[in-house]
Amino acid sequence: MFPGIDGFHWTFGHILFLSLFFAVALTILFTITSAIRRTARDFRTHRAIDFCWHSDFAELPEADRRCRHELAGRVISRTCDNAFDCRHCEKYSQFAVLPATGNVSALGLDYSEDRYYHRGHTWVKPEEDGTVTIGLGELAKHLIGTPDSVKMPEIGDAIELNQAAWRMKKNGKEIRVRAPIEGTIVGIGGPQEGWYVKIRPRLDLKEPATLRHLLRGAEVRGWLGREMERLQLQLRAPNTPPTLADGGVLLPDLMNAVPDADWDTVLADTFLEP
Amino acid sequence: MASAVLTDSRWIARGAERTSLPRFLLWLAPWAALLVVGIYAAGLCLYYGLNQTNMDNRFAFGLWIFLDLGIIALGAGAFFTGFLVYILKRAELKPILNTAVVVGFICYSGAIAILMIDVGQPLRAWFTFWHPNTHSMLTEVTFCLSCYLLVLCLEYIPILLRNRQLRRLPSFLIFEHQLHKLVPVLAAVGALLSFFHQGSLGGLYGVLRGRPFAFREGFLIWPSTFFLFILSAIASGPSFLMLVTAAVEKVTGRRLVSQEVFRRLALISGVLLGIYVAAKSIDTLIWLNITSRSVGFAPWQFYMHKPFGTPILFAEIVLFGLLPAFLLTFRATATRRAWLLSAAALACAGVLLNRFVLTVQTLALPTLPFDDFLQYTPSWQEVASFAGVIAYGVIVYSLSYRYLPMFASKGDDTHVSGN
Amino acid sequence: MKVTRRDLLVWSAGAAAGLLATPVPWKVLDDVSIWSQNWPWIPQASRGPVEVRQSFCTLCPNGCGLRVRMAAGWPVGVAGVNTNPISRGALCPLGFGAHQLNWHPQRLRTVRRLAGASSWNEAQAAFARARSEGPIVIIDGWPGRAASSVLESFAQKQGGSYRVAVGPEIRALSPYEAWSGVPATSLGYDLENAQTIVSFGAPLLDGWGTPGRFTRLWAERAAGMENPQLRLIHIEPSLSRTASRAWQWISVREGSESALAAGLAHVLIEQKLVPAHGPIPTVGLDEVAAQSGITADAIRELARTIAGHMPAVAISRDDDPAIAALNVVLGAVGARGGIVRRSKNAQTHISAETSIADARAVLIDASVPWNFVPQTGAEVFRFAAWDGGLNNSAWLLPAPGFLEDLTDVPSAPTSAVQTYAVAPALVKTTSDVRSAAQFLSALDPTLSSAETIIHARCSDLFRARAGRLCAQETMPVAQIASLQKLEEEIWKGAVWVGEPSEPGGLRCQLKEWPAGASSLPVQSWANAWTIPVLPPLASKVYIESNLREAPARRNA
Amino acid sequence: MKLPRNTIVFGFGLAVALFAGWFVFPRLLYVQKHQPLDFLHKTHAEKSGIAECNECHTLRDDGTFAGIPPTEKCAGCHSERIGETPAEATLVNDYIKPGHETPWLVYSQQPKNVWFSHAIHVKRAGLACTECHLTYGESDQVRVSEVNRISGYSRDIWGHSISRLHRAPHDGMKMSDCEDCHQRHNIEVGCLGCHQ
Amino acid sequence: MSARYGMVIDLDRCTGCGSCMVACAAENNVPALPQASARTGLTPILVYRASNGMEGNARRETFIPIMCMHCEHETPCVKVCPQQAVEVDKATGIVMQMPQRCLGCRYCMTACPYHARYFNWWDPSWPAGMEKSLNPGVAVRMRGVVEKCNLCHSRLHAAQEKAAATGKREIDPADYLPACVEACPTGAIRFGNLADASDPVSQEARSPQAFRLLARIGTEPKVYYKSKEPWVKALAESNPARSSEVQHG
Repeated sequence: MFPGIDGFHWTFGHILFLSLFFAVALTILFTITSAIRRTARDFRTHRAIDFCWHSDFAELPEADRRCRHELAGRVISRTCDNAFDCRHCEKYSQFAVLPATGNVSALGLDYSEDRYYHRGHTWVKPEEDGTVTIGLGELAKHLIGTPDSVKMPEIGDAIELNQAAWRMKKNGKEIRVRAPIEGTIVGIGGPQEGWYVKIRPRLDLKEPATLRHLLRGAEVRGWLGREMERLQLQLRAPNTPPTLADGGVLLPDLMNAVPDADWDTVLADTFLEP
Repeated sequence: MASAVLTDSRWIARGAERTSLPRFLLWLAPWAALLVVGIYAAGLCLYYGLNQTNMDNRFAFGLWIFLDLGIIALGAGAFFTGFLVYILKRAELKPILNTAVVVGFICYSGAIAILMIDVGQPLRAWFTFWHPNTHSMLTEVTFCLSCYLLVLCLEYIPILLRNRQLRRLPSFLIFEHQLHKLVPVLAAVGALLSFFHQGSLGGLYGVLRGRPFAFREGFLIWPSTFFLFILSAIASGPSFLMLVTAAVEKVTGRRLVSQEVFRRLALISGVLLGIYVAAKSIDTLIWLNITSRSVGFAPWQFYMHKPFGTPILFAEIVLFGLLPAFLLTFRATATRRAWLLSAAALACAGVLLNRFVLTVQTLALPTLPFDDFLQYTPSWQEVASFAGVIAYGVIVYSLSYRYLPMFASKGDDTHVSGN
Repeated sequence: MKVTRRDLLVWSAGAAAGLLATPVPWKVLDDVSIWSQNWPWIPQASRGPVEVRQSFCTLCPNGCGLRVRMAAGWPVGVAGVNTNPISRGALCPLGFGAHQLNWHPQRLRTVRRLAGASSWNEAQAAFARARSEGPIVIIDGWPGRAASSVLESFAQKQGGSYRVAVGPEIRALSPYEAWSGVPATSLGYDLENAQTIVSFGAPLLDGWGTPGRFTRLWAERAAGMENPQLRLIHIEPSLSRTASRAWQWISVREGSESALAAGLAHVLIEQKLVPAHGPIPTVGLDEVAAQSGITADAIRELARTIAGHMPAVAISRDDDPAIAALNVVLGAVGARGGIVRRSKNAQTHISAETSIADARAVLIDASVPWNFVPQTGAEVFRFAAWDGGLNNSAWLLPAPGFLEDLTDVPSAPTSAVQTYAVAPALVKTTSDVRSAAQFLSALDPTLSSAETIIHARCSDLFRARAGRLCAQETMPVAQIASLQKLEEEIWKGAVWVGEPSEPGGLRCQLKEWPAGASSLPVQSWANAWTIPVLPPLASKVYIESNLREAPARRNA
Repeated sequence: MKLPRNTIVFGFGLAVALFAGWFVFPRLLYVQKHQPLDFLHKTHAEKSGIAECNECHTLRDDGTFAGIPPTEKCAGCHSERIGETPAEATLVNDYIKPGHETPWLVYSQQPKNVWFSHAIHVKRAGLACTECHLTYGESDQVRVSEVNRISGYSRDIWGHSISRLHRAPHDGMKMSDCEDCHQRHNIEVGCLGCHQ
Repeated sequence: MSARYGMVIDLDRCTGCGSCMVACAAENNVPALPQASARTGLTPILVYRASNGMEGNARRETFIPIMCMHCEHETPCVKVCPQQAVEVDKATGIVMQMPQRCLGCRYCMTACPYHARYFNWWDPSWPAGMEKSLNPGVAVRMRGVVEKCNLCHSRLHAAQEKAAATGKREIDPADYLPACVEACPTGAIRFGNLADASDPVSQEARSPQAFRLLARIGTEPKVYYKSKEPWVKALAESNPARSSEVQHG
């Protein structure tokens, strides 16, 4: 096989054949190693996180990928092609942004004015001291109720936009709460405060673009409406007419209340899992 | 909560409707049983030696070699589709690329597994790499097959990593992404390797100077069978893909790929088959009238032993060659599913028949003047261990279909099926 | 810090990568393949010096010369001895595998009584009792050995009788014994001087007599020649090995050989093709033609062919007076190239076939062909080295196997000259086996041992000063200095060859043509073999190939 | 700088494997066997003035090599005890007196499928014994014979360096070693020139 | 010294006794296994029996010993072996099969036009004790490898060793005789150096009656046959006949 090994002859056949073989072997080897190398590089230059979100986003069903402008009724129909990253969306400015109007109180879920909402059912609340609080949306809270276990980050950890802010477990289902904004953890709220984290945002809040990708006002209503609709369809027992439509109040712990629903899909849709 | 226990929906791509886990397991059970039997038979052959088979000093090659050649030819769809998609940029074939890779992987890994049982001393098989005789077609085959199996594994990994749970691990997802970008390189290498070993599998017999029935003149170091095998393999590979896809559609009861893809495959298969038939006929004429005569063997004597009469030659060229070639090429028939599939079946049967004739008839025919025409029937161990390979194939394919994106570059196949 | 599953995975990845950079996988790969080249359960030959010894094949009375390769004290291969004047370096296919016979699965290692276990003491006691109660018969299959005379003298002392069970070659010579009084055991064929040999089904090229003798002769004088010096005319119904190689093959009907012999004699005398010295057969030519299925003309033609190429001799497969009578007509009896008397001093033996019903006990020597079954109700003590199955003996006594026993080798049954040789025991016995002679000597210590008899015979040879010793080089006995020298040579494997027999030593007065022609028994190549089993390697020629028909299974 | 946890764990696995492979494995692979008694070449060379190897390790007339001499050869001098070493006592009492062969362990034993002719290499090619057997003839202590657990070969066949990379000259008697020497003296033989 | 060992087999002398087969097996430690059949047995030399196809008085039979023909040119088995377990020895022209290198793919068996190669379908075994009768000059092959006639190579070894011991370079031809040649009671098989023009065997090989089986395939076999019988020569050079006409040995 190699010169010097018994059985190797310096003949044209040997040289041609073996060099061809080694060429192929090296190509294959090169392919593997370069794939590994690039993977490692992507991790070093945090492009991995970005990439993961994009690929997750690409895997989401159409219904989960609606543009905020459609939610707000500014356009009839538009699928987001920018992974909800309105900061760098050239289409964004084509539509006027309406001022926020009043509280959103739908179905007894209060969605207050001063919060910015992420499609993954988290909100961002700027504080005076320049930090922001990140919490779980009311709807999500009602779905999960009291989780079996929660894995919060530690103070000082950095969290990235659209990546896991913290993780919860309920009835054996893994729930990943996506972070609405990037920054460093400065405080953590426990169960009684209803699970939140305080972070110092990486970007300047004065900058208007910083929170641009989050939903506000009318957008929230539109989005929430659709979410409720989806829930109704997903949670109703087979061949029963849609309930809740009449403005009844959402049960506190839906996962235990309606155990037989396809929670896998529900949670995936709710928390933007592919 | 029983339903919650017996569910694997977390592993199935969202939106892809798959049958319930119990039903799936029910489907796997018989195949698993067959696989176990196969493994037991193979174990017998490895432990007690090849006396467990019905091969003998005259039939030194038997069922295994024949079927190895067969499935490797049918597995050619893998490299050829990759070749078309990545090298010749035929994007319309993308939807069946994954399934092609999996089919190829199954065929090749299965063939190599059988080969490892077929050799008398598997523990020394690596000598071929250490002391290669580069003049032997078998060396070429061994090197190419093992390299290409590696390539297939690498092409299989990205598909594997797109599983819904595995992709949650960022490192896997990225690796998949990066590897996927490099697949064209692999496709190119794979195509090179495959062209070579499909050929050298044909060369395997073409060089047998001592077997006038198989011996062929050739170009350079390669006898004509080298090129005929390549042609027949790439001609029948797409047909086999069609059959597999159609079978899966039947079992799962949903349309997986569009009619256009089928049409395209059929056209490729048909045209290549036509070329193959032409080449094969010319080769046969040259062989009968020049090659074998030159060493004093008359044509009649190759076909005087039943069941290997001239009808077999006719079947090989016309019934399983010309006919499917026409059916696959012409729109009238190629657009009718029934016709299309039966034509594809004919094409695959044709390549199997060709391998059968070359392996079995070659050995059955006497060469010594005072020698005898011999028969051989495989033992149950031979049949069972091969059935095991088929079971293995079905299981691997079923698992891949259930948990991996098989018929679309994007995970969800309901896009294609539309409903 | 706690170890997670992820850590284990990463660790083993590292370990795997590291292992590849160590000798472990590669050395193990190499060693495993080496192991597969030296699997411990596959037997290998022992290491050690290889020496070559001379001896003689004692598996049948022809005593072909053997060159035995010995390694670590065991024979690992046999070949013929070219200097042996009778076997001339050839062996039969069975002989070439004989060195493995001692480990044959059917080797007898213990005394058996009625298929049950027993002991030598019991056997000896039983035989002693039988001897005291009535007459005993001792049957020998290879007369003329030292052991034979031990058996014979024991029989005489005890008032029993000594019989011989001989092979077909000697049986075929018995008519001459009847007509001339010369014992068949001292007759032979002077093939070397014959011009025409008419074989009546005798497997001349398939193990007849001393295999090498005729095959070599045929190869030199006949094989592949249009007009050979030696014409082999073979008469047999089917195309046997000999027939397929004969100069002329005549296919006759089953059992019509004697008739054809008569027909030939008829023509020879009638047409005065030979000087008249024999009776005219009563049977007419047309009758012969009808019986044998050959036309009268063909018979006349054949007779002329034979007469045209004298001296001619007819050889019968077995005892057939008609064929013997044909030899008388041909003048082949006691003539050059015919049937000759090889030794003056030889006494006649009673054939074992003659009735032994009145015997109290029958002792059968290991040399008696296994397919010989004594027709008697007496208590049978049978010696054998191997159990061929299916025999009516009360006692089965383990005898020494191949080359395990010292024996001398008298003249081969068909030999034209007298020979004498000694086959020393080269192989040590692996179990308590005894020859019939040893068994009887234990009962009667006055019997002289084989060694002393051999010594006596050697000194006779030395005193007679006739003949020559054939070893690497031949030396006339007259030139041998001392008896010791002669004995030394003999024990080293030299063959003593007597003077060529002068014609006229044999006269047959035959008044009328012998009536009641017996049809010759058909015998297979392997059943002619005197010992009960075949060497395992013989299966190459009848199992692993279709070269020969498988031997008839004896134990069923 | 602080290495990421994975790198450390990976490196740890790597290190463990390397250590095990290079240092533990060779010890496990070979089983150690001791000669039945301590025979010292040196002593015999000096005391009994045996100068040449072939005085004991003889070639037979047919050219075959006798290898380690039989016990009777030892009995030539040691029929009774002439020294006072325990080894000699063992030799005389356990082997010579009862007439048993001494079960020597052969360091350079080749497998049965190898045919090595001392006659050809020594007489025709004129190789010195030391070229393959090194200076074992002058050794004053008894070597432990190491036998490969898998292949059953003596360690001398593979050679003492487990990597076979930088070995002492003539360390190792593998096929490739024979071939190297044959190549150096460009003597070409086919497979069955050295195999049987 | 570059010898070209070969044989001339006089078919008119072969009586089909089978001594060569037994002697060969004994010399080369070939086992005789009870499980073996005519198609799975090991017979490095195999005597075929062929007839002129007629019946009754007109029927003639001949015996044709077949062993490895040691093809000189384009040696089929050497060409196909993937790992150089077969080679044509430069010095002797012997086609050498190395069981310890063989992986048992049996490709060479399909390549050999003479079916002179045999596969060890079983582990070799002998009745208890019989292993003492094995020839120390030949290593017993293991299950799963191909073997064939190596022209009794251990006898060549012995001859070479003897020559070296007596200080000669060349072996004494009398010392090297394959077992089948030695065993043949009619001297039908003759062995010699075809490269040596003075060797009677090489002269015989060049005689007009000498022919080779399947010589037309062009592999230059070194085993020659001869027969005065016209039908034998005709048969040997004819095409494979219908199976009814031959009994396959």
